[in-house]
Amino acid sequence: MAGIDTGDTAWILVSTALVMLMTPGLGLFYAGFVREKNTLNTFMMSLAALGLVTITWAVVAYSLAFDSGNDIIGGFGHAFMNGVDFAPRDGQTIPHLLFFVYQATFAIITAALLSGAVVERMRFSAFLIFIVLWTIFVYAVLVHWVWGGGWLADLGVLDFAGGVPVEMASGFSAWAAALLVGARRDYSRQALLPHNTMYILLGAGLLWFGWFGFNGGSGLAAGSPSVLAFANTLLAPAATLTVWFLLDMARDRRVTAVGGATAVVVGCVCITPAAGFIGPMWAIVLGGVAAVPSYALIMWRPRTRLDESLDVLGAHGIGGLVGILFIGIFAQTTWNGVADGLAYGSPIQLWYQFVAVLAATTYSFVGTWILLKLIGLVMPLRVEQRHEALGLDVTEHGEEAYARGEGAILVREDGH
Amino acid sequence: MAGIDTGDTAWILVSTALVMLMTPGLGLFYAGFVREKNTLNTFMMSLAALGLVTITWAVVAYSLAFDSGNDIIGGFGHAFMNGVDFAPRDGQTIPHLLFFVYQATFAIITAALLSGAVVERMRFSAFLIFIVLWTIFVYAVLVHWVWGGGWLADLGVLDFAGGVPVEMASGFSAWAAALLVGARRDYSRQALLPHNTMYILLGAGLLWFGWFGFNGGSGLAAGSPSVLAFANTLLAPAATLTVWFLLDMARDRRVTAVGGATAVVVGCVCITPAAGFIGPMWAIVLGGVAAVPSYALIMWRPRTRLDESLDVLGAHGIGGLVGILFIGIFAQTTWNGVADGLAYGSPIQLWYQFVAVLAATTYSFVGTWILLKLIGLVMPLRVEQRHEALGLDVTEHGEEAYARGEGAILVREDGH
Amino acid sequence: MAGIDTGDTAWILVSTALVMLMTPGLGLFYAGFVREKNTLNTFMMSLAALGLVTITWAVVAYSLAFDSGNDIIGGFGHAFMNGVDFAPRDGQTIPHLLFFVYQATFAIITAALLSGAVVERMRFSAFLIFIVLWTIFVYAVLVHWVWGGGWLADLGVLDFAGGVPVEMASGFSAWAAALLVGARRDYSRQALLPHNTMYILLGAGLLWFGWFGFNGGSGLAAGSPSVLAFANTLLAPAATLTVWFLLDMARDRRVTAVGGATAVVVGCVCITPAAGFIGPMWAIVLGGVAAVPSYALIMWRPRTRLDESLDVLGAHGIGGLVGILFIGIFAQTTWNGVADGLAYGSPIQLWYQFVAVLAATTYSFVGTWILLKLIGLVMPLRVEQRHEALGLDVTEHGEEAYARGEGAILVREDGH
Amino acid sequence: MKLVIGIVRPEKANDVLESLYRNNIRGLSLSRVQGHGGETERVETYRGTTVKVGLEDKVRFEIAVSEDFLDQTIDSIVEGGRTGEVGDGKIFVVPLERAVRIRTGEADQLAVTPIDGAQ
Amino acid sequence: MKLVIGIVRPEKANDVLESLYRNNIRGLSLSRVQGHGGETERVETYRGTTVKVGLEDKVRFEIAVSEDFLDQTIDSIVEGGRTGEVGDGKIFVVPLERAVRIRTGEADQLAVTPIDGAQ
Amino acid sequence: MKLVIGIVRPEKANDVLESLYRNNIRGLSLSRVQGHGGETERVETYRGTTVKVGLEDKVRFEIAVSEDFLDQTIDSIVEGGRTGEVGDGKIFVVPLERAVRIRTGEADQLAVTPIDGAQ
Ligand SMILES: Nc1ncnc2c1ncn2[C@@H]1O[C@H](COP(=O)(O)OP(=O)(O)O)[C@@H](O)[C@H]1O
Ligand SMILES: Nc1ncnc2c1ncn2[C@@H]1O[C@H](COP(=O)(O)OP(=O)(O)O)[C@@H](O)[C@H]1O
Ligand SMILES: Nc1ncnc2c1ncn2[C@@H]1O[C@H](COP(=O)(O)OP(=O)(O)O)[C@@H](O)[C@H]1O
Repeated sequence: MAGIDTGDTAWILVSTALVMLMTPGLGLFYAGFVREKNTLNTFMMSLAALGLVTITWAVVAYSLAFDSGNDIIGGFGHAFMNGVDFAPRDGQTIPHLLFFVYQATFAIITAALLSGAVVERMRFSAFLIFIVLWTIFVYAVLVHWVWGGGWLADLGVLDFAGGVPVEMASGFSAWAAALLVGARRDYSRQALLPHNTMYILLGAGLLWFGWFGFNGGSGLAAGSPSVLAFANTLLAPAATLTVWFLLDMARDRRVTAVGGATAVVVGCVCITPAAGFIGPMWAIVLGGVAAVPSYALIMWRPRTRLDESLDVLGAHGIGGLVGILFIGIFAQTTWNGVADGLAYGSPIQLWYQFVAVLAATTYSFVGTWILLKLIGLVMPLRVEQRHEALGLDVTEHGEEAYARGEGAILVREDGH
Repeated sequence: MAGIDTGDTAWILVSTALVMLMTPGLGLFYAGFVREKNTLNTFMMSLAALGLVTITWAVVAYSLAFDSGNDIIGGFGHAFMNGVDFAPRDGQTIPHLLFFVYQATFAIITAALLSGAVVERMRFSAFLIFIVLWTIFVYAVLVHWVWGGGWLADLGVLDFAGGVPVEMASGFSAWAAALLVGARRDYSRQALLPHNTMYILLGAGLLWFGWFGFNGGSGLAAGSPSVLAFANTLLAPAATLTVWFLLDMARDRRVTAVGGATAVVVGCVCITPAAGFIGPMWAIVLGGVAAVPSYALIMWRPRTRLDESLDVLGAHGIGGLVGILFIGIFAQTTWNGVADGLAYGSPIQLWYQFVAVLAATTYSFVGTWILLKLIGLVMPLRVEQRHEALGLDVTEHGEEAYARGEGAILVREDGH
Repeated sequence: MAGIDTGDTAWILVSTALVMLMTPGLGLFYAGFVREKNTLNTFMMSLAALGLVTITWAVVAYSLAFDSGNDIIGGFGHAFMNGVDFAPRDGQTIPHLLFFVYQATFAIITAALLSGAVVERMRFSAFLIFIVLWTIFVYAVLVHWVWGGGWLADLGVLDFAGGVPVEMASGFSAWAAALLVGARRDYSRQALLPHNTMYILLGAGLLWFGWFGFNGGSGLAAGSPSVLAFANTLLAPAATLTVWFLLDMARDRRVTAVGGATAVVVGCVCITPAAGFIGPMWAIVLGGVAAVPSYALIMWRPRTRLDESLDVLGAHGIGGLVGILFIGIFAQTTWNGVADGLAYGSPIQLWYQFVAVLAATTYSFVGTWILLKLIGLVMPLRVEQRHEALGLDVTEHGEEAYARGEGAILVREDGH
Repeated sequence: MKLVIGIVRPEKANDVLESLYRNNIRGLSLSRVQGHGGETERVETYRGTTVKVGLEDKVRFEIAVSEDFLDQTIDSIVEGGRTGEVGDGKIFVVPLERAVRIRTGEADQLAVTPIDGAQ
Repeated sequence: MKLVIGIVRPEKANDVLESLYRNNIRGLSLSRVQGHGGETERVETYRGTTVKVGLEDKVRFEIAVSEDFLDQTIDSIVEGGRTGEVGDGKIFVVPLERAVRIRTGEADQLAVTPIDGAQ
Repeated sequence: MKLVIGIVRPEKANDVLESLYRNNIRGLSLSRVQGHGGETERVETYRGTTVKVGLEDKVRFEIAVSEDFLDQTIDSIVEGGRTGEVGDGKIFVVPLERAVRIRTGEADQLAVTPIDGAQ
């Protein structure tokens, strides 16, 4: 088809598959952090996003995000995938349908990220409703602002792969969700340890792998911006990992594995918005620098009352924020062909980025707060205390992650 | 090389790797379903397919499937990969060698699927012989019928990525295999529970990921059919997942994780034949619709005498069948450029599809029956009862999945 | 950009991601082999490579490997990624930056492989220092010799994807490392069994998957050499797997799962140097032939005093050596367009390959020996005996792989 | 009162449970153990390492009963756990001096009788 | 000497530990068990297979004590382990005839008293 | 008859087994437990959560023996399990009133003697 490039298409097909894999990867990563009795529930929150958010995206959210509409929100022109076919969108060299599906995987993983704030206690049905509404009213709106022709795009904000709608949105929404759903009953009274650190490590590996599609594909072609973004997605997390090792050493003379896995995520997060805008050596610097605030917050948070259980705020919210601001300083036209930051003579860019931070954090925090308040009016957000003690795998799903035959007596439903 | 497109080649290289990953993914998925004592044996049946089926494919099966031959079976022109080199096949834009290796990964995963019917009791050596023969006499033949210029292709049957040779063939062969190998000794007497549901969930995630190459690559290029198939591979399973959640809720007010993982597979299966032929909104409908018969069969089967242990028939056989028929109704030239279904004015297509169902189910069921009867003449199909009780990991492989040093006394073979 | 092909770029982007995934895959594979108490430490050695080696590569090692320099070592022209941007290198059709990052993933996995020799006893900090120095002084040098314009390249040595700097280098370095670090205290006194064979199997699956990028990408384009290398990466390991099954059967009438996983690795290793140089049927032969010496060494080694714990020498060193020599015999211009081996009329090629074997094995063994001796001067290479008994997860990282809450009493650091 | 320890095959654990429930013995604890007895050893191989494993998986029941229930308990375990092949396991009876129900602090006999279906 | 066996909820295991430590009972072993008592059964479904599971996870303490420490030990477990709901568990006391410290070969009383902070 | 409970280091479990076999004690069960004794505690950190863990992995042997074998059994465990460092573990001996072999229903002495290599 005219205007389509097979190489670009090939790369975005792959990128889409890679981003899709991030969601099971996240399920694994998160499942490792919880206690054995909540393993399946935690993974299921990610799997649910793959189901419900995809359908939500097709039905309405994609349209609200990417149909022209106004400065605040898109229209309904693409609802039910209307007009989403093979002809490329303006300025793109891949089929519109591929763009749609690539973006769908972003919506999915972002919704799945929210689960990190509420594991081990949120009612599964309430979570399902929450992510559907959140995708429509928070995610699609923020996407429209930065990528769909909304006011942040108009302003000149740079966000390569989702510092605004993915990272800051999930992080600050997680904060609100943790406040409204409340802490786990055992929080700060008992040691709530990751039941399987290998899940965490392998999950981090899969996330990093998928992130090459997340950032690398955000150039929507196999051209220079994608290659730059791709390379930076190796370099920045490597730097974060290195600095995290040093911070761990400084604290306790021992490098932790959970810390290493966390560093991978923080590194990938911080480079997400900046990936296609800054040079590789600055990406290394960004990766290293971003380790510090996230590290500090993640170490400090468990001493507070805020049971934002898997630190989505610390890893994604803060990591994304640092990345967004960093662009304002170190963006470089020689690398990105688009805009310079403060250090390269264009201080106004930092202001734009700062506005994006304000807008994204406020909107997502407030939006999530309102949505959960509303859902809370129709159903309890949490499971019963007794269920929380027994674990959500058994009570919400009627299953155990590691079932053993002993003691399980077969029920023959039809009296066979 | 003339006629080769680098973008198309890139995408099919990737697709091949993705499909290859499905087989370890399936090993993981299946290993989660069995009891701990049969974990390795279950995975090894998949790994064996990666070894033996690949060689079988290179030696003879590829030739029987894709060499011209007659309406029923291909010739020996490509035996031992003769003539399989860089020059593209007619109408293709990728090297012949790449087409060969892409198709090899299909043969591998299909053979591996059969293990689902016979886990926890089949003799490993008998299984090895079975999959080699099955690949030659069942799989290669069915492939020839639909994709190699055989009679189903001539008739006008549409099968994008393998409803006939992969899904229905494995499902109905599994039925026959379960009948001939017989039920596990403990079947319907004891609760045979999945020992690790996380394997199932992660396995389902890897399968879905790989399926993007399975369906998305079946356009053999990075063009529109591939993009359509790819998009549908996200949409249909998402719908299946959503409907499965509802069915679970209706049955027991609880959504199950094993159910979610099963839904992913069923969704990917049902869209497999239809992926490049129906529009995205119909893919969503198909995904939703296909959930129902598979759900019903999978819930009902364990109450029968048929120990088709991991429900290959319910997930693949029925899912594939529904998908094949669905094309006959909703195929749409505006999307696929090839043929319309009943709903778009071409009722005859449904008849073609119906013939494909009859042919595929009958041939695979009968073919498998005969092969296993023959193998049964030379060796027992099952392990000894005592071995079944001890578990096949120890008896067939001399290993434990989760070995502990305690009680294991080192044997120093040369008296060191 | 001029000279860049989007299809080639797409494929190398993907290949890079695939090779990157091999390192977590290796971490999983290796973690399965050790005892539970050393699980995290083993994985962390791979994760550390992703962090430190990446940075080392960017700062200096890439330059030493690929900057022109002299016959022995490259210059500092590309230190700190100087001059590494979008313009392709001579004769390439992908951005230089992409070439850089693709090669980075090779450096990472090679360093991670070394951990196999020293698991369960090496001090983590000593390992960190070791891999940084090794990457600079051993890996970068060997890369320069074969791929960076060094003397082996000049001579005419063929090494498609790393028989010299990756496989033989890691294998023979592992030997030296095992000698210098010494055997585990319990070695040959107790049964040291793999604590999770599923990790090994899944890890092998991920490694094989990634290896398609490793070998398939080494053509640096989506052209014929890549396709050949890709196809051979399915065929050769399949043959190794088949022969390994037979060897296992011959030894003990039972096929082992650990053996199957090992065969996958050996098969991928042996085809690595030869992937783009020999025809597919020869690849099958190579895969089968290479099984034998590796099998023999891996079976025999544990009866010796040499605790080269995870048999990096047997799998990578010997596998790579066999592959390198095989090229000298069966390389075929009709397939590779470059050179013939002895069997096709060019006996001198075998001599070149033989020189490469001598150079690679000697340099890596001696280089590693010297480096570890030097590091041993400033810090102990091993953990204390008591720590070794307790396990390195707890002592080196302060974590357990499978933590349980019971008995873990929360420390409230600020007296909350 | 006695403490009855029964070691049975894992695949018979359910039968033992059902047979205990049928005899109204409803308070019990069980755990996984590995046992060595008259069974043959098996050989396992992991790469070049060959080991002899003399242990089989078993399930260990621990049941506190009052004197009157003792025989019934033993019989239930024997009945549910027997296959007739070597390796069926053993039952051990140990004197029990005191039993306390943690929930109420009740001691002795009362403590070994579970509360029916209560919640 | 007595051997005290305490079966408690896993989520109370830490409280029991802390309460034992506070009372200077520092030698103990614990393991995971599954228990059946007066608790309600739960139903689980895996595809078409439905099962009734009557077992709950518990933690089993095993503590050898000299006569003088017996009551203290029982009290500590009761105190740390009680929630007041069905399923809190049981304590069993069994006579202990001999105790040996493997490290030294010391027998009886001495063996049940741990060495403080020694290394 | 006595029930001997031996708690040893996991890394010494094999030595204990070998030493028991050598002394013809061939019926036994073992399980994994966690123990607290005189050993030092360790600190673990998971992100911002720091915990003190006072438990070490141990292996628990449970061996029913007739009176005559008692000392031999204890000696075997001590011999196989000793390293001389704190944490070697303990042996407890409890009176055993009855032993039943499930396969045959045989009681007492006979039940604690395994059938040699039979099957
Ligand atoms: N003396 C013993 N002390 C503790 N456990 C024992 C003893 N003898 C046997 N067992 C347990 O009973 C199991 C079966 O015993 P075994 O002697 O093999 O069977 P059988 O009783 O049928 O002869 C063993 O695996 C072990 O767990
Ligand atoms: N007779 C018994 N023998 C061994 N263990 C028992 C016995 N009765 C109860 N238990 C253990 O105690 C746990 C709690 O017992 P249960 O009767 O449910 O609670 P409660 O003591 O609060 O009535 C059970 O899950 C089981 O592990
Ligand atoms: N009183 C006791 N009751 C039960 N188990 C004990 C007791 N004392 C020690 N143990 C077990 O023995 C192990 C080692 O005991 P410890 O006192 O540390 O060593 P040592 O006997 O060398 O002084 C502990 O980890 C615990 O499992």
